Amino acid sequence: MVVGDISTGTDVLVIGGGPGGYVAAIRAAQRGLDTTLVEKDNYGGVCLNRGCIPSKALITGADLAHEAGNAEEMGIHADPAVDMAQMVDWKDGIVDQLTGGVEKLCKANGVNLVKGTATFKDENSVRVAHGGEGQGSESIEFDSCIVATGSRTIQIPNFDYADDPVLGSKEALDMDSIPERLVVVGAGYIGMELSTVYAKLGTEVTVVEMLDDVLPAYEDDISKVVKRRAKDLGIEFNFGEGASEWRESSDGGITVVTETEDGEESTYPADKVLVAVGRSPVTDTLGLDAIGLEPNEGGFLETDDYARTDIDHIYAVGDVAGEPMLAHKAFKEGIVAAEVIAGEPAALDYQAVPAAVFTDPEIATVGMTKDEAEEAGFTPVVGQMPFNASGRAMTTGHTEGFCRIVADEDSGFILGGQIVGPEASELIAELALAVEMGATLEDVAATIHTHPTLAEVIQEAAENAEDQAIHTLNR
Amino acid sequence: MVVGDISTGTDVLVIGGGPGGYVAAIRAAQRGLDTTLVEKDNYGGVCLNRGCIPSKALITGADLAHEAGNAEEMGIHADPAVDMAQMVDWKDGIVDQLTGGVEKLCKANGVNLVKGTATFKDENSVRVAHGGEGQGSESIEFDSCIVATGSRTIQIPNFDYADDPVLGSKEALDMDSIPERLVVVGAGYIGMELSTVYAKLGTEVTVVEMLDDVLPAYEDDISKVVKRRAKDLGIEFNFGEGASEWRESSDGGITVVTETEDGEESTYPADKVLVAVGRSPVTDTLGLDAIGLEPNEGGFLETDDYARTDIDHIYAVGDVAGEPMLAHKAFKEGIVAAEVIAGEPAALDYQAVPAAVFTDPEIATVGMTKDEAEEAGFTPVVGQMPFNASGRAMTTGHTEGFCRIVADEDSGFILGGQIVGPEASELIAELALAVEMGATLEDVAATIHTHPTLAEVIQEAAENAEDQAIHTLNR
Amino acid sequence: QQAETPKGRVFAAPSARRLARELDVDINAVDGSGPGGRVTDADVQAAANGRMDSGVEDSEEESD
Ligand SMILES: Cc1cc2nc3c(=O)[nH]c(=O)nc-3n(C[C@H](O)[C@H](O)[C@H](O)COP(=O)(O)OP(=O)(O)OC[C@H]3O[C@@H](n4cnc5c(N)ncnc54)[C@H](O)[C@@H]3O)c2cc1C
Ligand SMILES: Cc1cc2nc3c(=O)[nH]c(=O)nc-3n(C[C@H](O)[C@H](O)[C@H](O)COP(=O)(O)OP(=O)(O)OC[C@H]3O[C@@H](n4cnc5c(N)ncnc54)[C@H](O)[C@@H]3O)c2cc1C
Repeated sequence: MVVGDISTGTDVLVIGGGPGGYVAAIRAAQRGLDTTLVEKDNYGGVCLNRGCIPSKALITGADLAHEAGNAEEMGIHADPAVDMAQMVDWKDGIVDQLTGGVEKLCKANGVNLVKGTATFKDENSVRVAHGGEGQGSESIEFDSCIVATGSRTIQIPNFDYADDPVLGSKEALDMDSIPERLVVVGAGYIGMELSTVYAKLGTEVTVVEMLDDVLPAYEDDISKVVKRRAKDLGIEFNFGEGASEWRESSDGGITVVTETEDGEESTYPADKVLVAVGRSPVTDTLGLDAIGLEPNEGGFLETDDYARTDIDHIYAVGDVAGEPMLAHKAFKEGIVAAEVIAGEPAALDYQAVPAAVFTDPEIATVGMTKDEAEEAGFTPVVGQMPFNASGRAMTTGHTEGFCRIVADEDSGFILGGQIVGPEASELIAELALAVEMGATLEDVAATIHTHPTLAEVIQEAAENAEDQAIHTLNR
Repeated sequence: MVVGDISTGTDVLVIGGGPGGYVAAIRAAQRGLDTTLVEKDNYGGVCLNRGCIPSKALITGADLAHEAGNAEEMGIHADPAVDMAQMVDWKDGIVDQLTGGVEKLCKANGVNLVKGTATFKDENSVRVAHGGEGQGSESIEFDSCIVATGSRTIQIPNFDYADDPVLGSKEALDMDSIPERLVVVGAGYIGMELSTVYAKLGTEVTVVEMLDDVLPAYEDDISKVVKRRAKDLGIEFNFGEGASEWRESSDGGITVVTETEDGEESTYPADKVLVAVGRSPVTDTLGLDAIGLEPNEGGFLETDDYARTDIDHIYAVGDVAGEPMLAHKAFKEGIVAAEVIAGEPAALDYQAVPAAVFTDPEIATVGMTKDEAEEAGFTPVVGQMPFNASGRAMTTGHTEGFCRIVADEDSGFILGGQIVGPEASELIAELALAVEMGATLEDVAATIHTHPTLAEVIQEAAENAEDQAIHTLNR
Repeated sequence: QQAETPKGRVFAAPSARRLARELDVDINAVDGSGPGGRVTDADVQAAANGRMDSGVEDSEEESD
């Protein structure tokens, strides 16, 4: 449909083929709108190519190798050897299958696919540079536009990802061998997930973090469980230090230099250094000036309940549209933007965005914490169940952590939940449905849960909040 | 409180300390009723001692050993050796911890514990024989009684569990070495779970089944997934044959003889034979004659919506009270019986009892199948999502199976769901809540599901039922 | 206007069903105002109140 250098038109133009963009494009096309998706790189964005999927593949692989090598108590004696290049190949095969799948789904739904980098010409057209020599460019006019340009890794001074020993998350997912010593800068979720992967593969991991704890987005009793286990895996933590530079060392490795707020220096020997200090939205390469749209302080495009920017027919979804920067939030916003454009009564009216961290054990949360519930004016009641009282958890050998449910004391409505423990990322789905549906503690407690399953902790936590628990003593 | 040979009294007498009984006793005591629990054996019943928990422990262990030994594609090279005696020791440790926990919970809640076998003297008292020589007996009078005597393994002619090569499920969970060749009689869930364990540990497993398929309680497209994988694991199936006898063979092993309906014989060489043809309720040793209570044709005690038998103040819960013979159904009935006795408005008004089979992959179901929905007068609409389209499933290397949701076309109410695939037993919890709450397809589809998780298949199946799927083509 | 629910399925949360038992309301006979016709706590409460109201009006009828 779209031919080089000739200006073409489309109902809906989507910029960026990550989770936000491809989902928006498919839904718009499903609604009968002529839809064009411009992507400069691989389909699937960060999530499929160098984020969610590759990280979870390596986490699973490292976990299996580590579990099998540490199961003597279960009667399993093994000394697994890991071929990192092969593990990465396996991961790449999954990525290829999924990115190919996204392209196929777009085509099957009738989305026009254009390869190139889009920049705004004016409020109703973009220029797409096809990149590569002699590839030229084209103009595309649109009635509505969905910006889904995502985010990129933040870089810190003196740590250039182009230099071999310096890794971003992308490079850390593409290693051909297991480093002996790794310094990880940043103890947020990406840093903690990747530290765990390499610690399980046998790397000596040292984490350096400016703040005074791991995973600052989570409550202390939750991050503590993950930190304790990380230490058991041999990970060393150094808080209150920021990485200032690295230099080559005489042993063929490198030395990473850190500094406290007071200017006190420390040095850590390593073979590689992974910088995982956060991500920032991609708005600088879009030519936003041409349409007079300005990102907010954080660099994000602000949107309303319909995913619309300040310009009514221009929408923004996914990482570029603000926190939480998560693939499933991008999915939701993509769907809503497309449906709003199609004239449907859609809105971003969800109650909660669940979030998971795939550390060991996993963390998953949805809705409000107890403190948040108090701040919001509720009188929260809390119920808790430790995994070490769960029969199923015992049979898997993973009994760290707990499930907590936060509810409104008067009405019993479930306001949120926090899980740290085995399969937390899967278990949170039931609580997300409970929060979204306005379920009460009684509703969850009265629902029969299969025995023996980890999900029973959710029922038991609800019962505990009601002083009705059987398998733990009540509060 | 209760002293030998002197008749004592209690508000609530519970006979049997399995999942039905101990839960009923704890809840009755929590309600302030003077409660006495009589158990002749270990606390926790079949479930903790020789059912749910030990089987799941060995399933997890065998699975880990097998996974680690078959992950070359992931870059993991290992050749795990399994010390069966050690694995069984580990399992026993879990069982001890859990049964000890049940005893502690009973005591902490103030339940009077009495060791012995109870038989009815009349409608308001039992005799408890303490067993063991010189242990004597006592009488206990009660206002209300809850019968929770559970079920036992069915025995077939010529296969005596007392003979060494003949195993029941109990014995199969207590082996000190891995048999080279095992014939399994019965392809129900217990037979299939244990066949999978031993096949993964390296045993040559041959399954003999009278009917013409595995897992007859499940729909064909579901059992097919499990059968296909079982065959990949090397399990051989022989349908339409019943085991008629076994004899010792010259190679030091045994020969298992089977017969078709037409009397055609086959023989299978083996080292052990596991008989797993079902379970029957325990009502014969209770002295039911003394109170004029008669089991139904299946041997079960019939109960009403309040777990009451024909005698108003005598209740029955768990396996002895009928199908489904599952621990979590026993929990629910135990709770309801205790609350009804305490005068609360409790009833067995649940919509669905979820069920899981811990084969490879797992099966889990809740509520109605499409056929059942039709029979019940609904116009069902069905949505499906295969695990091979799930990114998370791909990263775990387990992509067999699918998730199906059955809903009422007019209202959108979710009537049931069937999952065969990785972690099905955990994933079903969300669908159970949906069924119990009267959630609609839209409720589940609109709930944000964490990416990347297996639970996304539930959302996608709901979307598929509504012709709104993104990651699969719609129906 | 309550569509006939086939075979004993009730579309109401467990908490609403318990409330119905507590208030002695037959939940199968309650009109649902929730999505798809789901019976809510408020519907059960209204049915109980309605019965009380009519109970006051037709107090003789109640005497069985
Ligand atoms: C290591 C790691 C692990 C993660 N794990 C998880 C996780 O487990 N769960 C989770 O929910 N999230 C996770 N995330 C975050 C997740 O990847 C992002 O939230 C998600 O990818 C955001 O989707 P998006 O569509 O907004 O943007 P992106 O995925 O960033 O996609 C944007 C796309 O737009 C293209 N683009 C940009 N500008 C232009 C332009 N001008 N013209 C054309 N194309 C353009 C880019 O090439 C890119 O393909 C992880 C991230 C990382 C880095
Ligand atoms: C191998 C196997 C695997 C299983 N896996 C699962 C599973 O994964 N999930 C699931 O839900 N279910 C499973 N089950 C079924 C589950 O074990 C039963 O449904 C459950 O144990 C029933 O609980 P109950 O309380 O009714 O009876 P039981 O657990 O059978 O307990 C009855 C108790 O009563 C005692 N008793 C009996 N008569 C007397 C008497 N006269 N006086 C005193 N005490 C008496 C017995 O000693 C026993 O302790 C499995 C069963 C087996 C055999």
